[in-house]
Amino acid sequence: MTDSVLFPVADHSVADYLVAESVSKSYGATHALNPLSLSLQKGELVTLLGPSGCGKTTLLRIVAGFTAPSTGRVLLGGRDLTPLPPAKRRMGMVFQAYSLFPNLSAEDNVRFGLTVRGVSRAESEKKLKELFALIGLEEARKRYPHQLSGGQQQRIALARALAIEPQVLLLDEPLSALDAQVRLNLRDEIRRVQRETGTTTLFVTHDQEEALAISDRVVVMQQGRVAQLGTPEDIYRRPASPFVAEFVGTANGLDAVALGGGMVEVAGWNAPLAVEGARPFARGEKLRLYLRPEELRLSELRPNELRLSESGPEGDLSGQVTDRRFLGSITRLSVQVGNSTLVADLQGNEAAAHPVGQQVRVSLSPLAAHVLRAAPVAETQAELAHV
Amino acid sequence: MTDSVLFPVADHSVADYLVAESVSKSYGATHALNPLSLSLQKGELVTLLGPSGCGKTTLLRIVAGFTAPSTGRVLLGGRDLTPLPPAKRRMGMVFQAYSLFPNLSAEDNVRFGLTVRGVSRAESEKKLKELFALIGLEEARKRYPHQLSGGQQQRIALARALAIEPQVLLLDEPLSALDAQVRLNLRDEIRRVQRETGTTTLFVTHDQEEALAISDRVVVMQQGRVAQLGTPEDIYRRPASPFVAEFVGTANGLDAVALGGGMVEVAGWNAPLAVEGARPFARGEKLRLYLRPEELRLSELRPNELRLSESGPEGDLSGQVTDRRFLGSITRLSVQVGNSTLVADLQGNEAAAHPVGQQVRVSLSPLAAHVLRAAPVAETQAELAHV
Amino acid sequence: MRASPVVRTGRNLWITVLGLYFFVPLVALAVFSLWAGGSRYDFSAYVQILRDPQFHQTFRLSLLLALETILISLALVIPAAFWVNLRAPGLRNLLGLLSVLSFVVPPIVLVGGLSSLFRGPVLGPEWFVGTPQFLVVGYVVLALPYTYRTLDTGLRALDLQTLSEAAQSLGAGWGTLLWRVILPNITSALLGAALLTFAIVLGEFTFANVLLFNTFAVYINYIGQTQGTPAAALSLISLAITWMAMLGLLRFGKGRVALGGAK
Amino acid sequence: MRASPVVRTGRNLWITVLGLYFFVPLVALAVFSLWAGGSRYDFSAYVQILRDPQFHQTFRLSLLLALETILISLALVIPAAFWVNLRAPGLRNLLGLLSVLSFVVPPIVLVGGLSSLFRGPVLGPEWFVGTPQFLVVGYVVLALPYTYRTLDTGLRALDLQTLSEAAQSLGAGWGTLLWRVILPNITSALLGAALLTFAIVLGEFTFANVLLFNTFAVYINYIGQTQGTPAAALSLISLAITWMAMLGLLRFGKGRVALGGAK
Repeated sequence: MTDSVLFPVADHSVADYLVAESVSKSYGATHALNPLSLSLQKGELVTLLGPSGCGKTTLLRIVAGFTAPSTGRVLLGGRDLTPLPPAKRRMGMVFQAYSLFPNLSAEDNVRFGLTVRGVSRAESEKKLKELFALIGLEEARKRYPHQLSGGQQQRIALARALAIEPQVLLLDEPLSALDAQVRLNLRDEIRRVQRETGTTTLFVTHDQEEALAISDRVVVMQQGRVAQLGTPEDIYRRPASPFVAEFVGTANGLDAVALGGGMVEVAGWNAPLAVEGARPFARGEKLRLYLRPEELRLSELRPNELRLSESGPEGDLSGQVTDRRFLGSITRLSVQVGNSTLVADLQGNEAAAHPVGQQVRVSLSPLAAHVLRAAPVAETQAELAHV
Repeated sequence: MTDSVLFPVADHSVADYLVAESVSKSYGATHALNPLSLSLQKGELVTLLGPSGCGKTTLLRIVAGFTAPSTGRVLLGGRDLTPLPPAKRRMGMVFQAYSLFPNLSAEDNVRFGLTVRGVSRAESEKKLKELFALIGLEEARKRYPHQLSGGQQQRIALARALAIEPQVLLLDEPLSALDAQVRLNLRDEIRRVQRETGTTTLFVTHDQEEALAISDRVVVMQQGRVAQLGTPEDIYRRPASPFVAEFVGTANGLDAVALGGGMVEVAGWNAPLAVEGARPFARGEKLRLYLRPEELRLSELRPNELRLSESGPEGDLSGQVTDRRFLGSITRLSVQVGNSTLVADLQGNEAAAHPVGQQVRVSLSPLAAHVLRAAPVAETQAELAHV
Repeated sequence: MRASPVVRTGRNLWITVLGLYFFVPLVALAVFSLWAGGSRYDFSAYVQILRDPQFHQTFRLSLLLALETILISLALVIPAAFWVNLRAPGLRNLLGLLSVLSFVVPPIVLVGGLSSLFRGPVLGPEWFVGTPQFLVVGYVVLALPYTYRTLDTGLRALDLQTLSEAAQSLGAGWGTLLWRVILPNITSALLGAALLTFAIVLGEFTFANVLLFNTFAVYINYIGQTQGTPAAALSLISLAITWMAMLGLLRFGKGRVALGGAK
Repeated sequence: MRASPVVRTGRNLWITVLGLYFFVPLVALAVFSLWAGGSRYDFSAYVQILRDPQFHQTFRLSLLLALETILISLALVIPAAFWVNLRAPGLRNLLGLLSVLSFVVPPIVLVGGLSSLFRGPVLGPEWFVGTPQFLVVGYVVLALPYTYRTLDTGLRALDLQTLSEAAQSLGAGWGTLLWRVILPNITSALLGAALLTFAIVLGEFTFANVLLFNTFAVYINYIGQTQGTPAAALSLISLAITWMAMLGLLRFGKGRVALGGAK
């Protein structure tokens, strides 16, 4: 196994900096992680996103060296890291739990990795100065962890991880213990610092908005497998499976049947709907149709228009507003169409024009609809059934 | 004090069902709650919203009877409850921490309050059936708390609180221990159950979106005082103070000066801005201008328009897109205007038209701008500085 | 997890130390207890002990004293621990300190103080000072810190405040709260406290020896001083008794919980 | 908080009980220790004790034994508790059970077993069995459960896994981890364990009495059996010694933390 240190593996492109090569993890008969491969480019921020128990933390810990993979190996710049203990991997890690050493001040915490590596006093002093400036916490250098807020502690932990100039930065749900406001601020902060230092980063989270906001690429995981790998836009707009569609963002999910030629039919709706993405599906195929709430446009149906069919000629639907929820920047309307209830999110003051009870025409913007082959319902439901 | 039980207090309208009358709480020299009054109509859901330490939980506990107020009293239907212990108040309570009795099954937990009150077996059986149907957890009746998920436990706790047909339902951050997805579902569930049973409800939360989504009225609290009391729309669109404007939702906050006649000037912007709400302020008054990100409209400025002044004749601004963050249902753009950076949230695919670097015209929708007299900055900052 | 060789060596070392600590002495003791001189081994020592009327008499006395001590100390400690956890968590540190302080009162000092008190200017009633029941006073004092700490740990694991407030908001008074909510949830702590007290009382030698009462521990010492293999046999018998009692109680405790879980 | 009359009565009752439990015996003992016959009160009993060379001799011996016991048991327990908490949390319940089991081994049984072993077929080396150092073996066994439980509690409060992984990801080896991260954060648990061991050894009467070594506890017993007021005086002196030691250590412990906090 040490051979591979001497002979770098050649079958990955030079740009693939960190590579997990068909790694898996089983505990007895339980597969925490099915064999999967993943590669990160240098300087990239990739997020592992999924519900708890999907294997995302296991994968991170395999990269960090805290968990030995059952199969496969981890390569960094072509060098096999698998036999190395965590202390030899030079990967900075920030944990979900507060992990500052309670007996050391903020600056001694950040200095810890430098001291262990025998960096000279002068050099480490310079490094400290840079890092505290980077995270904007110069005034907290002498404070002890118990004197710092949760957000400050995680920022110090970030500085501590960066102090050793890690080859890879690993972040294991670093924001999940924090309050909402702090979480948003620190999320932006981490992204900024990551960009400024250009550190290749693997970020684990169960929060889809966090993943979309912070990542160059997102790996959506489900039951130890990669459900989808792509840019935030890919994941959100072109989900590869019902699981991804329902886990990322809010979506109106409807059972539909392909009619061929890009038309789909939803039971209970009077007319078929034209959906570009449905073209490849043969007539009669069972589909799952997803409509993003923010891509539905409403307009009032005047009484004289009511005699129109439930679905207009251009594929528009008609329905009735049955509920409205003011959520601040958006207002969420429930619209009864046939015997389905669609959720439509209107931004700002647009919802003021649509009181409960109003008959409305629902039009779909070009990106509103996405269709997928219907999965066995039980599968997706089991994954999402948390309540 | 028992007199008031015999002689109902007459100085509140009949509609005021639950009344807190100038209640306050001090611990030595610390004022956890300054004297404040609050009344709830029968069947209403009112939320106490604020950051931790604002006194919202103290107020709830005074209503519940777990904390005795330093001054003031609590009236229910005109009857003074202040001398009564919690067990005599008949208020159902759901706690932040999981509070099911670990040694009792779900149904025995729900039955607990009925048994204590000596309700007959047959009657309590009927009640149980209703309640489990209401919360949709019939299949979990025989399970024990450790066999239930967090969301299920809180639903059982809700049923347990409702079993005694409480005069008031008190919810103390019941969702904050739950995962995001579950939190959203249970939030809607609580609202539905509250409406179906028509139970007057006081709901405590630190999550502004939760408060907006669930409430008939919201009480925003700050440092033991009521910062604002109003409908969700009031709170969001017409915040009464810089604290409320910055705590509820996302807002671009800018220092501005009134020019009189509804015009305001922002340092570094070439032209003044017309803001209806600024009319009452005299020329020269220092203001705080808030622009909601979702109410900013962008349009590309073509090169030949670039020679226009930075602020167009209709009060439109011009600037440059400097950053974009894809957040799923919205894309958040940063726009540099003068030397301020504005955040604009565009829904769906609208942001695709505005790449980073583009010169754009920023127009304000009618509800976009809100002005307030500038507060001493330190005050608001101290409240919001969590990181 | 692939453990480094150092870690693996450390693990084996500790398993070995644990084995040495717990099992080697027991095995050696067992072998010795069967020794009947020369190279003969039989159960004669056990027969001798089990036939000794003193064994039965002293064991019964110690058992009675243990039960009395358990009842008295639980009755004292349950309300105190409940009250401290619920209403005065600030006092918890103080009580913790006090309970350590009384760990630190050596029994020999305690009994010296007690007996000099009772024989001194403050004369206890003769009918009380003269019976073995007098020992219970000392035993309760000895057992209190253990009882307190065990119950305190059990209560702390409960989120007592939320449970109490939930019960109160549902209309429960203090009695209902204690009997229907708190006690059923700390049965294992109660059993643990009872067990520790039982073990302490059964093994307590100093008090009884100094105050000249013939308890089980005094009998063990007497046998140990005078006879060889019967002493080893008796050691094993008394270990077996306490461990059986403990395992029985633990099983009962588990059973209760499982019963609750499956009801 | 407006407490109901019942609660208030309960509170007062418990404060009274606590007072009776801790202070009345002490005050009575103190008064008795000053009693010099008839109605005269003076310090003659204290003078007598403090002038007794036996007092100094036995106290020094017990002190030495305590220090040896502390060092040996810490050296055994620190790595074990660390390893169990970090690598084998599943074993924690087993070790917890074992440590309760050994609470349950009455010292009188332990010493019986030990001494019959050493006098029996397995002969210990004479130079060892003949010196008081032999007691340390028993004391370590006695103190292990306390030491283990105290350190285990300290380590559990730490989130050992996260701290260890953080240190490792920063390049620290096991030594650095233990010395620079773990031990500095459990100083109060270490001090607590040391203190409990100190108190146990200083007050342990059974072992020394049965094995015929003249330790401090044996001396206390001897005085208690033979002399009245000096026994009370000695009780108070030894209480004062152990409590002073404890408070000193606690203060030192606090000082360390405060020092750390202000450095």
